[in-house]
Amino acid sequence: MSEKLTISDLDWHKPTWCPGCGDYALLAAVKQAIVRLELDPKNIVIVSGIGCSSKLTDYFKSYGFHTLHGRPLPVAQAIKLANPDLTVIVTTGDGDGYAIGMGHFIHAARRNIDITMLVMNNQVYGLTKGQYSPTASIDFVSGTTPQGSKDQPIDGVALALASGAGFIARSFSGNIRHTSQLIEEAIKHKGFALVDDLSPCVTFNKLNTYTWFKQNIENVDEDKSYNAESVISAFNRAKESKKIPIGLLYKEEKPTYDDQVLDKSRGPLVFEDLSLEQSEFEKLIEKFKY
Amino acid sequence: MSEKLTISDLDWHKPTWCPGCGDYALLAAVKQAIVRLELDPKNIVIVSGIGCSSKLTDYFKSYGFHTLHGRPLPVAQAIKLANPDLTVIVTTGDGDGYAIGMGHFIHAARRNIDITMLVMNNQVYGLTKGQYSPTASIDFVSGTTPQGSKDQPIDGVALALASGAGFIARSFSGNIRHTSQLIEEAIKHKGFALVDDLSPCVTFNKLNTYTWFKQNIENVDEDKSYNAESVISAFNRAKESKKIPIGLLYKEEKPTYDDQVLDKSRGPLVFEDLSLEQSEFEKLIEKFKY
Amino acid sequence: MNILFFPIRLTVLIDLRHIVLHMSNRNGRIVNDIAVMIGGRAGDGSLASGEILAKVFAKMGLEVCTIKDFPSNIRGLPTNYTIRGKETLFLSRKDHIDFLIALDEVAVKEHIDELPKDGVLIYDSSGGDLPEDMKRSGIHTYQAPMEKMAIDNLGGSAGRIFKNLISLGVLGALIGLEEEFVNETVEEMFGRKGREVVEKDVQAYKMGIEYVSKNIQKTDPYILEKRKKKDKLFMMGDDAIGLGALAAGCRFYAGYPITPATEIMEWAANNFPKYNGVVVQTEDEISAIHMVIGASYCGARAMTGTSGPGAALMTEAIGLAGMSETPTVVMHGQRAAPGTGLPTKSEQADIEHVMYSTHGDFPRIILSPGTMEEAFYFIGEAFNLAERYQCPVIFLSEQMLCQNKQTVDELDLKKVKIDRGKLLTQDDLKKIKDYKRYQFTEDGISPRSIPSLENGQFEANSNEHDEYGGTTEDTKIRNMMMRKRLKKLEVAKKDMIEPKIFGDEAADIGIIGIGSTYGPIRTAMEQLAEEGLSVKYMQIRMLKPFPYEQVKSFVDSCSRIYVVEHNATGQLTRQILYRIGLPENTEKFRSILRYDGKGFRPMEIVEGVKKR
Amino acid sequence: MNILFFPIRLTVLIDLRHIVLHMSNRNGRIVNDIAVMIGGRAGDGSLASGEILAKVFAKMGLEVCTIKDFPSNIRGLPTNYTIRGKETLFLSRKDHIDFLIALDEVAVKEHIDELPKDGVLIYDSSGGDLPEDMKRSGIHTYQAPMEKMAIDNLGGSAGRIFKNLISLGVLGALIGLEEEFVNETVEEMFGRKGREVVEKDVQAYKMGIEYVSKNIQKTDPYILEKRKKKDKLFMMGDDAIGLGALAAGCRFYAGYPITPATEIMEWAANNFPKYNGVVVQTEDEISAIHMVIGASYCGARAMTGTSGPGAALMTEAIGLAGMSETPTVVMHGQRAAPGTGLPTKSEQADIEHVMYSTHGDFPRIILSPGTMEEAFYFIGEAFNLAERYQCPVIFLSEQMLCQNKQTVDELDLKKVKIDRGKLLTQDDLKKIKDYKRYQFTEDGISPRSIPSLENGQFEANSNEHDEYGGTTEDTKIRNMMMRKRLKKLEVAKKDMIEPKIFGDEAADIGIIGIGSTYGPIRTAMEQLAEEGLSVKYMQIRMLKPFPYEQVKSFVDSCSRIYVVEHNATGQLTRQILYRIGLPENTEKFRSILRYDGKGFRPMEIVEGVKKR
Ligand SMILES: Cc1ncc(C[n+]2csc(CCOP(=O)(O)OP(=O)(O)O)c2C)c(N)n1
Ligand SMILES: Cc1ncc(C[n+]2csc(CCOP(=O)(O)OP(=O)(O)O)c2C)c(N)n1
Ligand code: SF4
Ligand code: SF4
Ligand SMILES: [Mg+2]
Ligand SMILES: [Mg+2]
Repeated sequence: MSEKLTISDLDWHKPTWCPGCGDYALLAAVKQAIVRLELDPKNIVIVSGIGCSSKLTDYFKSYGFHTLHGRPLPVAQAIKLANPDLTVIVTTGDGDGYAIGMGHFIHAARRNIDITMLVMNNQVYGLTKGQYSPTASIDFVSGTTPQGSKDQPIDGVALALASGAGFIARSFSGNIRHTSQLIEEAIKHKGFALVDDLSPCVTFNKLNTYTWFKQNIENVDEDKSYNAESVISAFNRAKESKKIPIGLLYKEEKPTYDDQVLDKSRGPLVFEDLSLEQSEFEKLIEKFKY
Repeated sequence: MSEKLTISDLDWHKPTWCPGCGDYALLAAVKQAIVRLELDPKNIVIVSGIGCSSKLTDYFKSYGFHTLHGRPLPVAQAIKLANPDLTVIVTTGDGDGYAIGMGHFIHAARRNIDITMLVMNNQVYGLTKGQYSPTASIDFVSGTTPQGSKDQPIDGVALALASGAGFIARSFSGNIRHTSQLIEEAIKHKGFALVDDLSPCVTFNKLNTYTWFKQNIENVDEDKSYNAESVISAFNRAKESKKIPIGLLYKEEKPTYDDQVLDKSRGPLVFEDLSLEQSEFEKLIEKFKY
Repeated sequence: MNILFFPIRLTVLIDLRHIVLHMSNRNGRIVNDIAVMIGGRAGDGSLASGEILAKVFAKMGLEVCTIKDFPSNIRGLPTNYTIRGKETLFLSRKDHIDFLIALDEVAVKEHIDELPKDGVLIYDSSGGDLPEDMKRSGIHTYQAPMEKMAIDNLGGSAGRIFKNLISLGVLGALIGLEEEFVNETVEEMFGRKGREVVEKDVQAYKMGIEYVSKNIQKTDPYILEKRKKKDKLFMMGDDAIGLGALAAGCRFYAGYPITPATEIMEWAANNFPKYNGVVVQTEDEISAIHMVIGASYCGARAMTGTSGPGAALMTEAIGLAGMSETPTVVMHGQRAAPGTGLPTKSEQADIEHVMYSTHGDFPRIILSPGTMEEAFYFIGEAFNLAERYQCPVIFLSEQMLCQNKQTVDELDLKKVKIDRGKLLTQDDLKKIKDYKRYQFTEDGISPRSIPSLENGQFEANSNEHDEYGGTTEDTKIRNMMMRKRLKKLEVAKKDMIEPKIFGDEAADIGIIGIGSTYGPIRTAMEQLAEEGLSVKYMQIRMLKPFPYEQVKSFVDSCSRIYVVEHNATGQLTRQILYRIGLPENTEKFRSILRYDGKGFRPMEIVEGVKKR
Repeated sequence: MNILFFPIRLTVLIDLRHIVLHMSNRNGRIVNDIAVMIGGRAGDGSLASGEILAKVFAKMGLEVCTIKDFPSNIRGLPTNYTIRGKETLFLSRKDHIDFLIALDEVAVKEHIDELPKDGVLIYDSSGGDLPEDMKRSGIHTYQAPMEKMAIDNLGGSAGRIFKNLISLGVLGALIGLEEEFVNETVEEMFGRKGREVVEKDVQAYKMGIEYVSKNIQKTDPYILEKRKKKDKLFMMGDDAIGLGALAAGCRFYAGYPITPATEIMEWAANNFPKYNGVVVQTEDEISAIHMVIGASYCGARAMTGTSGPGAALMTEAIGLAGMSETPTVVMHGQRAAPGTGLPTKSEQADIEHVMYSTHGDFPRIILSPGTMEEAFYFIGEAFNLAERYQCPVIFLSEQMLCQNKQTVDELDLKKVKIDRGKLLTQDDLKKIKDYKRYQFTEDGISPRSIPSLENGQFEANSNEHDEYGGTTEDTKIRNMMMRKRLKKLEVAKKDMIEPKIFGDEAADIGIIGIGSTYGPIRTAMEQLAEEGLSVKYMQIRMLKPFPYEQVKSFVDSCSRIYVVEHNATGQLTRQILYRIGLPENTEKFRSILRYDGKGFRPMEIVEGVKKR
């Protein structure tokens, strides 16, 4: 790349989300963050699952992997291990990331490989036409819950805290700038970073609308007393606060898995010369001699 | 059952765990709890996955379901929904429950169906001969981690707190009495209850031994200042304490999923007369008439 | 896969523009036989207006079938809905459409060639007249600025959505829809959305009628006449499955949303609770099937519904059901694959998966309905088979059958029999001395107890086990248990759902199909008969146990066999050849394949057969 | 499954007690051909002593093979380890064992009948002499209170574990093991456990020798003589697979522990990091295979290893690999199924699963080694095929091959060729104007870029996609993409690993097998030849693409075919009949089946063939 990266360099297919969908803002926010970070698109891999949110790989020009429903995290972690020079971003939904993908989410958080996970959290399954999702509030009425849902909503932030993630933020698609800043920080963070983005589904979620969110969120970044370095205060805020906290909720530098298991002085393993020296082979079979 | 239940009524196959395995204590503790609760074995279902720990279904005479690796929770939840008169107990391992079964665990906790989950947590995969498990401490050396494991350990207690479980306890197999009391409370609790039992694997875990645990646990039940009704103090204890907290860590009565979605006045759905009245059928097809 | 070894695979390209319709009715008019396509974009109301139209057709006494062709997208991508109404019973779409209501240019571009000579295009000219180069001669083109009318008169841009009813008004004026039926249907469908919506819909419809009376001169030959309303139901396959399951005693549904199965779960969520049933939306498909196994172990009739991706995730659990001998019913609605594929399109490419997936040998049963009525009755039979043979039963269907609505014969509850197999009662168990859940028996089926019954304790087990269910590695017991389980599939042959044969018994040419190809094949047969070609058709309805004798004698009785299927490699063809023992390149076989996710046109089958 | 349609299935029960050995060697002695079974309980050291014995045999210049028969249990359940040593190359276990070292009564009870006339029982009499009713005539019985000796002399009850070396000492004194080799082996194997352990082992061995010299009069005919050590390796299949993978450039392994694949991951964890490789133990198998797909997409040679249950969970991802055309290597080590089954036992009942699992049509390649050497070379070939055809490749193996150790020919690194197929370099990409990852090409294979390369951006996609990888539902593109992908399997036929044929070309009787039945079949052939029965044997090594021509002409050239396989329904038989187009009840076929998780004895095959 000789010239400076611009937003339009990152455009690919025209999004086909519903007009007004929160995911547009998230897409714009990612692009802005990447332009600010001056990353080279050839070194970016966006990995998504399946869902409206996961279509982002179609709309973003870099390397991309539109995987299966619920599976972007393992694919993304391996990409980072195989080539740690890449910036690896997972774009997922609350169904993709917190329902079918829950096991991977907790384990990715604890494994702490340096990737960024952006959840477009709209509290419904958008692409399958509006069933309640794990983050839907109690009594949410949807096609599969005509009497209202009865299970407690998942809180990705609380779970990430419990799992040991080192960067945990929540954004709101109604504020692209703030969202973009948080994404930028998340990408810069060394280790697993979660941004849970409140991204209204204007078609199927008539409860958690832009207006509703505006009334129900509070930005901890504007709260001087908030200590984003304390896992306890973050958990407290996540669990006990009347409003939904957004902003940088927790940040801690921790050793990453990739830094610990890879010998970075040797460069990415994908560029390793694959052929084994005869002498090395002999060393290996030595153990089987008798 | 005419006569009073005794421990030996619950015996089935002789356990084939290694001598000294912590799972013996857990098995004894469950039996004692059930005898104290005077439950009728025909109304008890033990559901396990696969692992040394999961063999408990072979050793306990009641109804049992020895399912697949990682899958006891969904099976158990459905059993409770199908027949809420049953006492449903899941016996699982740290691999079964927190690795492959992680997604089910978080969702069972949030769904809050009235079942009890007992995790025989030995920080290794016992049955497959000692690979590190999700609860193994950092730098644990095992067959698959000759250089020591590099991912942060899972804390079932912290995750259960984050997921909204209403009963969360930790016991230590070195103390059968205490373990049994906690299990009794867990069974009595209405809703999802977790007992994370520290259950030494004497064969493959040479680090987390009985002696090690005795030095590294603290019993919150003996700590008058501890408030088991505060999710924050429980989380604080789980995350920040130098020692591993055992005892009743958190308890909160919450509406259960089963109470909310089942019409208990009609009795268990498994005893419903399955044949549909013609008049009811006509009501149902009314909507398809035109 | 060896596809080159395969019988010639036919792909048929037909130019519909040359089709000239028989004006079979009086005075050059075409009465009561019409196919309308509404082409628009996901979310613009074209599906809703299609559904209204379908119901109005039905109310006017026609038989109706519909095809929804929608993208995996919520708003904006091209979508279309085809509704066919005809006075007498028919079984599939036409080859062509008679009316194209094009809500934008793309719809014209993509579908204008599906109109035959004398077909009709209704174009929304809000953005200007249809460009010259898109016009076609030989058809009747009417234009109306429908979206503009909606915006101007029905509440600005928020009113845009009502253009769909305006377009119905235009159509209604042209062919003679009963306005009263339209209003009734709007009320039925949207009443719950409030008065305003209903009133605007009614008003919009009227505007369409008025527009025609003022601006359009009808030149086309199509006309509807009201007939006596038929005693039928209007539903989709998923409705029939949900209803059939409930009628057969299913009281537990666990599932994870996925096209084309979600509608069953939604129907169940609305209806099961009234009958003391429960519906759980699980965290994933693995959980869903294990819940079904748990509920079923406990004595409930339980099921899940899914499609290829979910079924793939359920693979391991199918083996658990097999090994623990727990009745387990899975509705598998196939969609275009592999991977996520074309998630809202239809296919029949999961046949081999359902037949063979998962490790180890154990019995499973697979049945597959071809019609809505069969969907209703077969799902009930699935529960009977699952409980009788204590094994997984897969109800294999397709998007096409699951999600398209049509008029359906009244369903007969009395034909739904509930047989719970060797399920023990408390009384039975009291008489048994030493209860063994996995007792070795003559037929391989062991009496089944359920939790809460006294004297019936046992361990259900995914490990190899003894007669009580206890884990064992004993060689002798292992061998006997394997034979016991496998025995069941042999015994199940007596419950075979036999293939159905249609057409001329003496015919030399045979067609074989499974599932939703039923309609197009039967329609194609009529057309072939008109052309003097006599064929017969075997609809396979069970894949496991496989109806060996019937298929073999059908194949033997023909000199040429056409296997019609929706996939790229001929999975059904392969099954047939394999099971009756013919090489893959057997000369007498031809596969007529389509794998773009869309349904066969009858003509494609006709041409395929004629091409030889 | 239709098992009744199947060719007669043979089960052979042989009474080994009547076998009289040929005393083929000098003076009625049996020299350098011996099979020893050590029977004990999981965790009591019998596996360790078995391994020592095997290595000592090898050091003495014998060929060695071993069979571990262990329960899914860590301590206490019966287990046994059979070690056979022979001077000249041989390929499988014997039918019988010559020595039974019984560490408890159960071992005697279960295995004494496997001793032929003149066989030897060494019994641990710590708990008292062998009960009268368990004694057998015609064999040589020696007793020694081995556990007691260990407890009394080697540190009390903690020293009990050393009884295994005492038993080796007893054996060594009887047959003449080189003590120096024993000490050397103990050092090699337990050196890392510290001096004390090694010294006690050495001492224990000596105690066994001394016990014999003082108390036992040798009456049996078995004797070992030292020969020149062969230039071989002693390893298990999992070692060969790990080594072969590394040699072929694999630098990424993701897996979840499961028998019999764990040892590959453990080997990899110990060795890959030195070569800049990485090994991840994932949270489950679903994660493992998706990691492999991710790493491979990124340009790494990556693999996972698993068994039936894990492979079942990977089902959906196989479709992702197929659809996104990502090279994906899965080693599938079959074990006794269904469900959790007999998790430490062997089987070949996942053939149909690997052939057909998951929804949709797409190409996959399946290869299956029959020997350790093939395991080493085939895993390398798996990577070449995966990259050449950009599709999933399944390396199908079995517990038997994965976990049993034996002497193996020196492996030749030079025969390991690395071919990365159409993998683009930065230079290649610079020359391309408009890079299309899924470009339509003649052979269906499109040039592949990897992240970090300039001008190579693309979207890998599980949805149907255009040439750039962008999601599409366009009918034309869909059809072309399907054909493009399927084309690859046709092209792959040129890389067929052909079946190997052994024995008399002119023979009329054919045996067909796959995988680990190789050894027993070849041994059975020798025995058949001795009896004057001439047979030939085809070892199938690739299932997809299926070697149609070769199998067909082999079958055609025989008047009778025996398919030898480890499962209950004849999955391989079915494949053969299906693919060459013969009915399931073809007279000329017989399946010789065994499905209790244990390996065939050569004699079972001999008897099966003779029984007709
Ligand atoms: C294994 C599997 N199960 C189910 C589906 C169907 N499916 C596609 S997207 C989706 C949910 C999407 O929800 P979410 O991740 O919240 O994304 P959104 O559409 O709301 O952005 C589901 C259930 C699938 N594609 N694969
Ligand atoms: C799908 C699947 N993957 C892997 C295995 C192999 N396996 C059996 S038990 C086990 C781990 C057991 O660990 P844990 O749950 O901690 O139980 P423990 O033996 O330590 O009590 C594994 C990986 C399996 N049976 N099924
Ligand atoms: S359905 Fe909801 S999530 Fe999907 S594109 Fe539309 S608004 Fe966005
Ligand atoms: S291996 Fe460990 S967990 Fe398993 S039985 Fe032995 S001591 Fe217990
Ligand atoms: Mg969502
Ligand atoms: Mg464990």
